Amino acid sequence: MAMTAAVPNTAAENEVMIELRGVNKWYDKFHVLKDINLQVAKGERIVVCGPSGSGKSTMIRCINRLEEHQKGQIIVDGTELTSDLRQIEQIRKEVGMVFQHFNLFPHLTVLENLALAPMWVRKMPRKEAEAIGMQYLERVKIPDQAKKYPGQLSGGQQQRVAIARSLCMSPRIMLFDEPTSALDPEMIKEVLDVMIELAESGMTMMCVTHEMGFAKTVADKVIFMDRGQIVESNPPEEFFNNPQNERTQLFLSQIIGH
Amino acid sequence: MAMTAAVPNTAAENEVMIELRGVNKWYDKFHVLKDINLQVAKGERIVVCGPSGSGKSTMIRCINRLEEHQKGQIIVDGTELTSDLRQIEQIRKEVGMVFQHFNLFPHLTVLENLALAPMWVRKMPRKEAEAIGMQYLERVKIPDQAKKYPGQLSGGQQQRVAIARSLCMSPRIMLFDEPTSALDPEMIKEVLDVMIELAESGMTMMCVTHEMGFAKTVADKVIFMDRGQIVESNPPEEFFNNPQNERTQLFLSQIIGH
Amino acid sequence: GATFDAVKKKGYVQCGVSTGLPGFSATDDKGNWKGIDVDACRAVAAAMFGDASKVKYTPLNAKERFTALQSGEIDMLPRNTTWTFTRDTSLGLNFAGVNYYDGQGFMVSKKLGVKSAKELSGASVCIQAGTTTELNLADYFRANKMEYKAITYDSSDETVKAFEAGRCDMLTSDQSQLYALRIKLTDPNSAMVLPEVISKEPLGPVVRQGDDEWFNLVRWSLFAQINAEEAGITMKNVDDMMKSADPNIRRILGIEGVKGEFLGVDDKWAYNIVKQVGNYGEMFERNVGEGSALKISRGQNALWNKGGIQYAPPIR
Amino acid sequence: MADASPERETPAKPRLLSDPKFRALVFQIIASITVAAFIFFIVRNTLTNMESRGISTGFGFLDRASGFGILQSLIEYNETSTYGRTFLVGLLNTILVSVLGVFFATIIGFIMGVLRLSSNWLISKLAATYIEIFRNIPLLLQIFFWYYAIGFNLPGPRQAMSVGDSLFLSNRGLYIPAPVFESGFMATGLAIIASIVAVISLVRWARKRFEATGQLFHTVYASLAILIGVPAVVFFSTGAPMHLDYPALQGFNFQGGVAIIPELFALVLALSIYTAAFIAETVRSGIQAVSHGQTEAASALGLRPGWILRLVVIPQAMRVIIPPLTSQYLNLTKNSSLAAAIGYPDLVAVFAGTTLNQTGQAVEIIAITMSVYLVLSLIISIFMNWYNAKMALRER
Amino acid sequence: MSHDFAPLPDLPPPASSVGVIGWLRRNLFSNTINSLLTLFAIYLLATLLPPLFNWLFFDADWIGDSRDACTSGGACWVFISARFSTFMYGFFPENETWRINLIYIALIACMAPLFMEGFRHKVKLGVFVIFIFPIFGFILLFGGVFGLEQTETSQWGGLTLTLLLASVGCVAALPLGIMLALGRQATNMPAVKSMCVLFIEFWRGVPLITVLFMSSVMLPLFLPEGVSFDKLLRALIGITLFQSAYIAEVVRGGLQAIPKGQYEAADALGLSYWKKMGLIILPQAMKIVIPGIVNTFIALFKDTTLVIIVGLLDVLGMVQNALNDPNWLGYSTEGYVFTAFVFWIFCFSMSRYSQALERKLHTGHKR
Ligand SMILES: Nc1ncnc2c1ncn2[C@@H]1O[C@H](COP(=O)(O)OP(=O)(O)OP(=O)(O)O)[C@@H](O)[C@H]1O
Ligand SMILES: Nc1ncnc2c1ncn2[C@@H]1O[C@H](COP(=O)(O)OP(=O)(O)OP(=O)(O)O)[C@@H](O)[C@H]1O
Ligand SMILES: [Mg+2]
Ligand SMILES: [Mg+2]
Repeated sequence: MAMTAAVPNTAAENEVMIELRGVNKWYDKFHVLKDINLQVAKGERIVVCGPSGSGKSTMIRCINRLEEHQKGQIIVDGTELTSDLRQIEQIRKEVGMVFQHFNLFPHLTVLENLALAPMWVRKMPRKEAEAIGMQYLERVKIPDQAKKYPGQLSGGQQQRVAIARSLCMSPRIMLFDEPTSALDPEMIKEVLDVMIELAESGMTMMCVTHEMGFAKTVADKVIFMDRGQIVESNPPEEFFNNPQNERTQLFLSQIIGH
Repeated sequence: MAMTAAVPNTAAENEVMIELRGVNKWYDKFHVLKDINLQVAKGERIVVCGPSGSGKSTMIRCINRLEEHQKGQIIVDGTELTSDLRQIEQIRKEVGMVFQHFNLFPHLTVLENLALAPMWVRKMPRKEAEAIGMQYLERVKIPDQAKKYPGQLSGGQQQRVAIARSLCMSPRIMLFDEPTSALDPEMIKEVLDVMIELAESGMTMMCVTHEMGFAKTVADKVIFMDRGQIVESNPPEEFFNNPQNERTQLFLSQIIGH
Repeated sequence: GATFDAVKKKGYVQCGVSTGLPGFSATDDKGNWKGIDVDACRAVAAAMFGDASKVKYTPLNAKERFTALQSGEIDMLPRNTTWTFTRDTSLGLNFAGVNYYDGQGFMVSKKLGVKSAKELSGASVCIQAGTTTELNLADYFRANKMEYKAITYDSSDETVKAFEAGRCDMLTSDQSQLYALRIKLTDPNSAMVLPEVISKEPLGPVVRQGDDEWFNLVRWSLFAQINAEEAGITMKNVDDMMKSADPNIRRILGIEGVKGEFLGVDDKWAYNIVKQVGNYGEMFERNVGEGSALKISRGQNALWNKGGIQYAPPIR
Repeated sequence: MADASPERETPAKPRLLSDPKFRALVFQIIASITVAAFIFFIVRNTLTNMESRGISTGFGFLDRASGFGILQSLIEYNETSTYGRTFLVGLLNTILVSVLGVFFATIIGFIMGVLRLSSNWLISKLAATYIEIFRNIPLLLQIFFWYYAIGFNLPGPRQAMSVGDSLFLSNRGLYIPAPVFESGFMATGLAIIASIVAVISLVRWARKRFEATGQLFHTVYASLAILIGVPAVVFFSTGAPMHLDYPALQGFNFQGGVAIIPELFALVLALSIYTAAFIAETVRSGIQAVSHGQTEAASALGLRPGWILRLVVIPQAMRVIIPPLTSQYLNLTKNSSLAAAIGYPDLVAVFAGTTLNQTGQAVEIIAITMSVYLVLSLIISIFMNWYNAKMALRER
Repeated sequence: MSHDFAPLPDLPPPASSVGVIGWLRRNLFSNTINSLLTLFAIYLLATLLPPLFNWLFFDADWIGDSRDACTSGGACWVFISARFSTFMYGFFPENETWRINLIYIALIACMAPLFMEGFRHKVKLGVFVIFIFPIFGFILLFGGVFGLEQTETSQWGGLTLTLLLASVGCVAALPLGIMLALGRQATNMPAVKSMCVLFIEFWRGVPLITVLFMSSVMLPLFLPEGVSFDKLLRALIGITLFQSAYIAEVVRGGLQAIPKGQYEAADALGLSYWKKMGLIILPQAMKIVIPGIVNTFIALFKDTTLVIIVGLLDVLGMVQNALNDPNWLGYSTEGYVFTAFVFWIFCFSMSRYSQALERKLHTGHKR
């Protein structure tokens, strides 16, 4: 949309949707996140990349509190994340998440997968929830698969269902953790298309991915992480053409070489 | 070595190591090998390829009698394969085999894996067997992993240990059944390197593989199988540049397209 | 007391019986319980409710019986249980009377050719677990400096089966039971009961301590039967006897003198017992005496004035 | 709202009521109190019930004389022994059946499990039939069957089947000669110990030599020769200072010798046949869990089938087999409590049965009995954890 | 070599490797040892089977109504047929046995669709059979309402009692077992967790006999004076507690088999703990653990024979009871063989079912 296309550079003046202030996290003794500071404005699209084990997933999972951080503050849409159950519930209604391995519920049909959260969390009647489900299913272009079980779909279709499932809760923020890395090459595109469409509709998004094409197309900012730190954070043109940091350069050369 | 490099074209005049004469094999009613005729000379390197299910593995496994053939003769190093247990034992001492899935013994350390057969089959003292093990471990470039268990190694390392394990019995022939197809791309090269080195040392080898680069580099002959038959058998230049058979052409186009 | 009230409230007597001992407590083809012990419960039910059928039965083996009574699972235990010092004092139980004077004896196979228990040194003995029999046996053999091997089973059925199969040379139990068990043999005549009686086994109904009201009822239900026999009141003539002028009979039948309310029951309590269960003699004959398959003679269990020792305090 | 505060080191504290930690704490406290109250309720009821019913309590009864005999006892026992000793006798008898049962069940189970995988169709089907029949019939029924249908159909002691007047089999059990040692037997005893030591060192030496030279030394025959030969020579040279006490029919029974009573026999038979059917399945799946590739790789190296089994398959299969195997052992031990059904004097029969009945102290006795079984299972699970930790395959 | 590849025709394998001969060669006589084993097995069968079959079938007596009919020296099945109704129904009033039959028929009718491929409402039906059907069964069995004559639990016996004990024990243990399994997984609540562990390990560590003994004779001792309930019910309580520990362990296995991603996805959608468990995790876990539960059910089914020890008469108890009948003394082998057969049929078919299910679930997961 035209409006959101203008947003990127004015992000800082906009409403801040996600803010991380000096976030630190340890697994046992292992320091995974070191002093992470980050602001994501409303409608901003962030792509996170970096070598394996650098803490990308951990950071993104902290944002809807699938993981707990031990130091610093994470503020999502104005609410600080604590272990307060009500708050977590609140946050999770507003933050959708898509996983690498889809994590669809195999014992429910596609439509049931979609209607589940609206019915049980938003307390909608089944009819209404399913109508919403169908609407998003159309948006990800597989309305004809509604009655099937996830096991009967291809990986790409499953991931699109997963995206639709998150969207059914009408989140204000979407998080993606390597949504395409478990897919066969032919299927990656169909998922990326859906994501691009979503990005263009103005959704606030954070996406861990190594699909640099996607980053170039839609990202307002690309963040490079290594060993639990944010090493570089720049708009894509800058990031790809003129990486500031040695490690980023190395990483980019590998990614492109691959 | 210089000597072996000159061998290829004179293979036919050399000592014949493996000979298959009109070999037929059935699984129940299913005819897997149909009238296979093949001669492998000492020091010759044969690469076998062909579509899945064409009988490549079966043929190679018949050679050290992991499978029994029902018709025809297989003569390895002058001994015809019968169901005589002693003969089979004799043959197996001379023929090493490397499998797709490594098949290392997970309850033994790497060094114990290597020393096992020399100790129990060749009746070597443990010290000596382990010394030989270390020697081959150096040859496959992982002497530092000797004390680890197979489960602690990467796939490429495991396959190299498997090769070393076969070599410890100082076989005169080595058989490989898709040694790299279960490996991640980064690891394929390290295994192929070991195999190339082995080929260059003059070992008689039969290798089922789809690594056409490897075939071009080291093979004296490439054999193409389909539906239990040998369809084409030619030196690599001829095989790749000027395949005689339609079926081979089709196969090659697929392999290269991939 | 608590038990009395509870029984009254639920409307039936929960009666602990053996798992199957002909003449004492066993089921017939239709699953109805029969026997002296069963009748003890029926008498209590007749006294309390005027209906002898208000009884429910819990079959118990010897091991379980005291725990079942202690725990309150059953209200009374007439399961041919021997009255002993320990049981009376340390188990929290009270024996309400003796409905059968018994003594421990031995049964052997006739093939063995023994005439006396004294010849049984070194024998294997089949026995039921958790009985005084087990203890008497040990005493007897120890006193006579004889050796034995006790093979202890959970139930009398198994004891008989083992005896019949020749697993043991003899079976020991209360004499009455020996007769009862003997008819369970394929050929009852192949075995004989030796003359020795090695112990006193007064058998009678047991109740929990702490409820004298209940204790009295159980005790006097038995005494009423004995007194009825003594007075010549039978099941058949009891209605005629109601018209009798004999003050003793009139007292027993609750027509004059003593009141049922002393026991907390109806005045016609004893009448109901005799009418529905019979007097002691009738009960005996029907279940274990000549009228039954056991054919045990009255012996010690005859009334005191007929050469036996069954003696009940008077109802007055 | 949070943004009013400046940067803080630690994340903000949640509201108490929706703090998961607080909720968990409250829930746990409530649960603990409920359970404690429940236990208190039961204990108080039991105590008041026991008091109001005049049931004696405490463990004093363990010192009182039991007054009854026990069919089989591994330690000195007679009617004058205490209930405490009765407990010991029962416990030892339980352990005896369990150990024998475990021993035979293991042997039968392994054989059947291996036969189940035999390439011989008939044999493998026979083994399968065995497994399917015996594991699908209740154990109690099998105990009855072996005891009544088989044991009781043996001849009486006077018609006992005998082997050379020294072994007798009848419905009183199996009687075998018992050795009686005379004073000079000491030397032979020492010789036996010495030859055992010798065999152990021989085996060690053979292993060392194998590792050093690669030569196999067949220790089996040599060991047998040492084990039998040396003591025999000493025994006869010291004038054979031992005689056998032969069982003989005296009066009603056999006297002398060692008796294996039919109750023990039937119980061990039933327990081991029943449990072996389960063990066989465990063994089969354990062996099948070792991938075929392992066997192939080993044969491709030229190892013989016997060695493949010993060096490659069994060590790997054991990891899979041992955990379910130990729980089968535990089941067998617990199942041995069915002994009471056929008059074998195990713990449940003599202690939770007769003793309980003579003393009437159900609570104490059942508590002791249950604890014995709990301790046994505790020991077994400790062993399991230790074994699993030791055997865990090392992975990346 | 021709330029077009024309595959050779598939030839039939040589006669010696297929057909009867090939099969015999491969399966019975592949080498000397195998041949010897085969001969030994044949010898074994030839000596054992004929007498067995003679006794069981050919020489057996089938018709009659008293022991006089048994003359031919084989098994006396007359005993079984004469006593058959007590073996099945215990002492249930004879003209009321249609109620038990009705329960069986209804149960079979309800269960049949569960085994049909492609039946849509398996879950709903399963829940119905497990939770609603027992109420219907209880009303029919116990009576006292709708003009049905009330029966005593002491009249329940035979196979009916066996099935009742095992199935009620298992069904009642299910919810408790699930709670225990969840409790044992609750790492954030150490006190609850350790109580669950203690409970589970306690019941798994003690023999069922002692449990039954305790529940049948000692339970009233634990309760306030005067509170007491039916003997059968008490045995059921013991069995349920015992069984719940085993079911808890099976369910725990199922919970552990659910990938972590499922928990996370449910969390990310904002489902609360109970919704997550009830809607996502348990439905999947329960499906995985069905074979395991069937296995514990089989074990329990066999173990119900122990209730004899507390004086309840299940099939085995009824058979033993009948063996004491002076009219039928000496037919214990027939009695035991019959009982063994009854148990075997049930256990064998159930274990086959659970194996098949396991295989099916296994392949289901691969996709
Ligand atoms: N539950 C856990 N317990 C302990 N360590 C963990 C856990 N989860 C992740 N880690 C470690 O934390 C580090 C960061 O993990 P994370 O998954 O965030 O990396 P990533 O950048 O997403 O990598 P990838 O690209 O492989 O997904 C890794 O070293 C990982 O091993
Ligand atoms: N043990 C067996 N029993 C029955 N059929 C078998 C068996 N092993 C292999 N086959 C069949 O024999 C044919 C040839 O198998 P083989 O493994 O030799 O093929 P391949 O050329 O090695 O194929 P791939 O490239 O997939 O390894 C296949 O159709 C296969 O399904
Ligand atoms: Mg990640
Ligand atoms: Mg292959």
